Amino acid sequence: MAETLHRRLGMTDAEYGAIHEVLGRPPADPELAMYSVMWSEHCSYKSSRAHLSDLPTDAPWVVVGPGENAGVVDIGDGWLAALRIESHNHPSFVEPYQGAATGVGGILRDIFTMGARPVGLWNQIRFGELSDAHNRYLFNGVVAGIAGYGNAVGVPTLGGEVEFEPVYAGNPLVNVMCLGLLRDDQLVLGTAGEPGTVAVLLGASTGRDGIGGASVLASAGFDERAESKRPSVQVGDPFEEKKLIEACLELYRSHLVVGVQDLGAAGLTCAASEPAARAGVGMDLNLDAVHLREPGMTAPELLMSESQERMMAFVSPQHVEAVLAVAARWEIDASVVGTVASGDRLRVYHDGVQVVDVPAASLTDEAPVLRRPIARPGWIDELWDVSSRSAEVPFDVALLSMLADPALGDRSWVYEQFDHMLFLNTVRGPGRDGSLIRVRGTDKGLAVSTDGNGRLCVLDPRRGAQRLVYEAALNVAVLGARPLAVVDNLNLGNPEKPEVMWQFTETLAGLGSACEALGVPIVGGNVSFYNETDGRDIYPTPVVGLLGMAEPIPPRPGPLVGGMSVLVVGPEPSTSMAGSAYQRVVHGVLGGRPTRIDPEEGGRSIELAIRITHIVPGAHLHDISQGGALVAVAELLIEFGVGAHIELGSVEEAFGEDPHRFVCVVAPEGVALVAQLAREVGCHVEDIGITGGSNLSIVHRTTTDVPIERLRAVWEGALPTAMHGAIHE
Amino acid sequence: MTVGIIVFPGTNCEEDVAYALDALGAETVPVWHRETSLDGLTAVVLPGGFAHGDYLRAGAIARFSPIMAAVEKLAAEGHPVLGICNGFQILCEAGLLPGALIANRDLRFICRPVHVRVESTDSVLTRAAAIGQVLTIPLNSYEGNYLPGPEAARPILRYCEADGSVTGAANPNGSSDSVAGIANSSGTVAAVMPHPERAIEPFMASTDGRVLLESFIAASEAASLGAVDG
Amino acid sequence: MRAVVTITRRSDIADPEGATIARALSDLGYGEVGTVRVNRTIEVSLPGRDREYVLSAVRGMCDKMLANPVMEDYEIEVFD
Amino acid sequence: MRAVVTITRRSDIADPEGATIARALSDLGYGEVGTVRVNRTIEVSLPGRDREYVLSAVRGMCDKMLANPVMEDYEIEVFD
Ligand SMILES: Nc1ncnc2c1ncn2[C@@H]1O[C@H](COP(=O)(O)OP(=O)(O)O)[C@@H](O)[C@H]1O
Ligand SMILES: [Mg+2]
Repeated sequence: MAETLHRRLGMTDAEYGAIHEVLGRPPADPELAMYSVMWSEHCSYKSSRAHLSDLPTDAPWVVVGPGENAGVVDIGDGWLAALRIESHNHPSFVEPYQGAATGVGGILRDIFTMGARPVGLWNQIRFGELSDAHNRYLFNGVVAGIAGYGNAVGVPTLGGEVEFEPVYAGNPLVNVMCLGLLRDDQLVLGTAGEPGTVAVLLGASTGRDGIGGASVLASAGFDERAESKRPSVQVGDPFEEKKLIEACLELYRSHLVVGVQDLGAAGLTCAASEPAARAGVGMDLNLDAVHLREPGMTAPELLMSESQERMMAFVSPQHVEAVLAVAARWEIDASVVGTVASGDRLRVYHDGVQVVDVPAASLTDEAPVLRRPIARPGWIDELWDVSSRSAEVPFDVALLSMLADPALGDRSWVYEQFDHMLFLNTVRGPGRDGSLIRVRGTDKGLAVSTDGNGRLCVLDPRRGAQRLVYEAALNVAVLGARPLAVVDNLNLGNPEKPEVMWQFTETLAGLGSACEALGVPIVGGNVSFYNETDGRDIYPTPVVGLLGMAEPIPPRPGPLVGGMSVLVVGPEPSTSMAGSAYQRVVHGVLGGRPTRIDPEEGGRSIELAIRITHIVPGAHLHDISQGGALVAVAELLIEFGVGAHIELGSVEEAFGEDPHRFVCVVAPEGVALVAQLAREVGCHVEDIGITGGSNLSIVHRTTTDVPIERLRAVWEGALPTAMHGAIHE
Repeated sequence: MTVGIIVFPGTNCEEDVAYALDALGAETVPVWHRETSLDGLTAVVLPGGFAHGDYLRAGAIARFSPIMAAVEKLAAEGHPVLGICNGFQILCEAGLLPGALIANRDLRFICRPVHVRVESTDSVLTRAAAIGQVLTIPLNSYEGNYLPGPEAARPILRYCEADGSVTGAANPNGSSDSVAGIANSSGTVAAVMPHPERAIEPFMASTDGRVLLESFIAASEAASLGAVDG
Repeated sequence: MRAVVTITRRSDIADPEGATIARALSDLGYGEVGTVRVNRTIEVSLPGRDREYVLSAVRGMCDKMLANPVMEDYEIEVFD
Repeated sequence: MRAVVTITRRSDIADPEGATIARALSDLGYGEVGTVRVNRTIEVSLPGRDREYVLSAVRGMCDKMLANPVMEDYEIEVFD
């Protein structure tokens, strides 16, 4: 029966053979269940692992790189920062509210597993177009789920991204990133420690959540359950997670744990085998001690359950009582479920009998490494042949239609549903560019920007990924912060297609080379494959999360008023509009080859932006990305309700999205200083106009006037109009 | 003079409130919901958050926590009691203030600064403010939509436009009569839906929260000298 | 035994959830929908107790905690 | 006519709210409480339509929006 069972668990015959070889005998059902989840793409990275090793992951300030639950960097003054990004794409498609909510819960656990207090959340979400009711339902549900969980768990959501593209209609993307802070003596790793160490399961009780393939096993005994093959939806409980966070942080403060591992994908199986493998030990796991939500669970179900809000703490015997007391004080359940054993065997007991006996490390280290075929898709050349120069439309008309686009308009409909002020550290919350939080007791600020752009990356995954890294860096630079570390989340299609593997390797090459050039390490990330519906893959959609540090936090610019100069800083734009919002909104096309980054120019723009924020009083900076310079300027003017007189030579100057460019609005007395700094750094500065009045007058061939209030109305109305009537139920 | 800050499982604004009161010169101490005594404390704050996950109804479970008997006693003695956001909901559920709070009109969580107008200075939260004064304070709630009970509430703050006019458009959550804050008849028990502790430093939305928290601190000091209001 | 408590918001009291659903339904093409009310049911199991006990115990739970007298009424049904 | 839709979360799906209420009830002195599950009923009025129509319309509403088939089952009752 097992022969066919492994196929039903999604394993190949070769993989089954490998298990047979590891064990020297056919695996028992519970063992097969464990290998099937641990060797799955999600947990084992079998398609990607071989390629991830080429990424730059080192820097003097890196304390923990890829391989643990989160990356950790030293930010000085005795503080460490932990960061991590994950995807919850498929669960969010099945059930948007719970899918997004449990995604938030999972990324939080990755962070406080390291000993850090989560201080900020970011999300990057992508859907089909809002003209379709189902896409509105998904978008609304995902936003409500992030709000429902993040707000209640008590961690501010400080930013993110939203995009709408037909290609995501059958496969929305929901990525979440979390940043945590910890004292440098409080770092905790996912290690099981020495033999004799006790495994304590903390938090929610275990039910059949997320068991899909496993229900096949279950149904061997329970036929009535055979009908439901799909994983049962996981429900998030932010209240339980909040108590779990406080309990774990108290355990760390009192140095009561040797190691901690969160229970996410692969549940108990992963939480037992990964820490044991890392510590090079074995473990005896007693499933009868696990606190349960529902009776009658089989061993495979217990081993694979993905019930949320659970953590595994590894504790020296003499501290077990104290750990249970802390759990009781925070009103969470705790059970002693295992003991670390010498040797390398992971043994699992259920109903008093041993049901599993495997080398712990074989579940993690001996997972297959696939070298999938790679082929450059022919259609790339056809896409590049599409002329990226497009017929001109009056600039005011183009600007209005872009500001009215849900993906370019005001985002407050989204971020005002998220608590972004908790902890009283939010110096710059969601709105534009990155976000900036102060680090109490220091003069430092931490800035984060997350950036993705599927249209750019489908045209050229390598250049696209490079652009994202430099865009994220400039987004924190305009807040006065220097890039420190990157996490990335690679959302891709089906890796069994050589074209998708090509997109993957190109994306990695782009990420690696850009981070190398920028001198910023990649400290963690996530790969999400199989983002396809009916054989149609999504655009390759890498998301870059970049952490920067401002030291000190630059002074706040005063209000933006009339009589200020509007400058565009950075290289002259090329003639390429490839992948731009202008192409999409104004002409409904996608094509051409995106402009490549120029690391030298990029570095100089970043340097200049940082200097201006610290040196030039009252300068307002805004990175030029989607929508180009004119949209960037319009956003600043709308925010302050001030008009301007702007001269623009070409479509590219107005709407081009070439990298390394930002807008700087500065008082007359500041202009000379900016010019001098630009000379020192070696940046090109273009004076395109002056603020004043209540209209935006655009001079290009003729002059056109648009009242700022009209721009505001269109920009503010974009999302609410598109979302009218949407609810989540 | 020490102010107790009640912490329920799921509360998340306790440290923000402590930070703000401390910045304004008050001593505070956290009090876990399982405790039964507030001896030595002259005033308490029930801070924002999601006590017990806001399950069942916001505040419905928290109001049965052991500490609440002591809070009721303190209130009965005329000591200052302040509820912020979730604390407002708990005080209503506990019957220390009239009415109830239900889901926002648009069924969406709202986190943004709003304008509120001071309607009465006869409360521990508003005594240092001026009638008609317009304050900008961040709102942060899903169930902020106030519903009066049989006994009339005494509004101390109402949602308004920047110029102080109370309009339907300025009412962010459908709160009846645009109520943003209320007090009991003696003004010693007060509650507010927006978060004054989120408006105390220049980098925040505003510094208008200070006058409210300074009122509360002054009232608490008065109480500690035995000169209890009401 | 188990008791099912149906908690209804009094009709004179606003029901934002019901109102929003009504709006969404008519957007969805159900223009003929009149009013919509959303109520909650809470199912409480009390193993090994008799009907009388369950009824009075659950009534007590409702008066104390499950329902808010300011805005809600409740009904209790008991099943084996 | 009006239809009452009873929406129940499938029993294998976690109900953190129910679990929290159960704990609160036992803290309140009802130690005998077993499990608690929280569900919703949605009452939709469709003035001047006949039973057949209401039944099929409301079934449509449930499938499209009111219930989530991956985690909830629903039952419809129609009243005059
Ligand atoms: N695209 C990537 N770039 C860098 N590191 C990656 C990438 N994808 C995965 N990793 C690293 O591989 C490890 C395993 O990833 P994952 O399985 O998501 O972690 P977990 O076991 O906590 O779920 C993590 O430490 C992660 O940082
Ligand atoms: Mg993890």
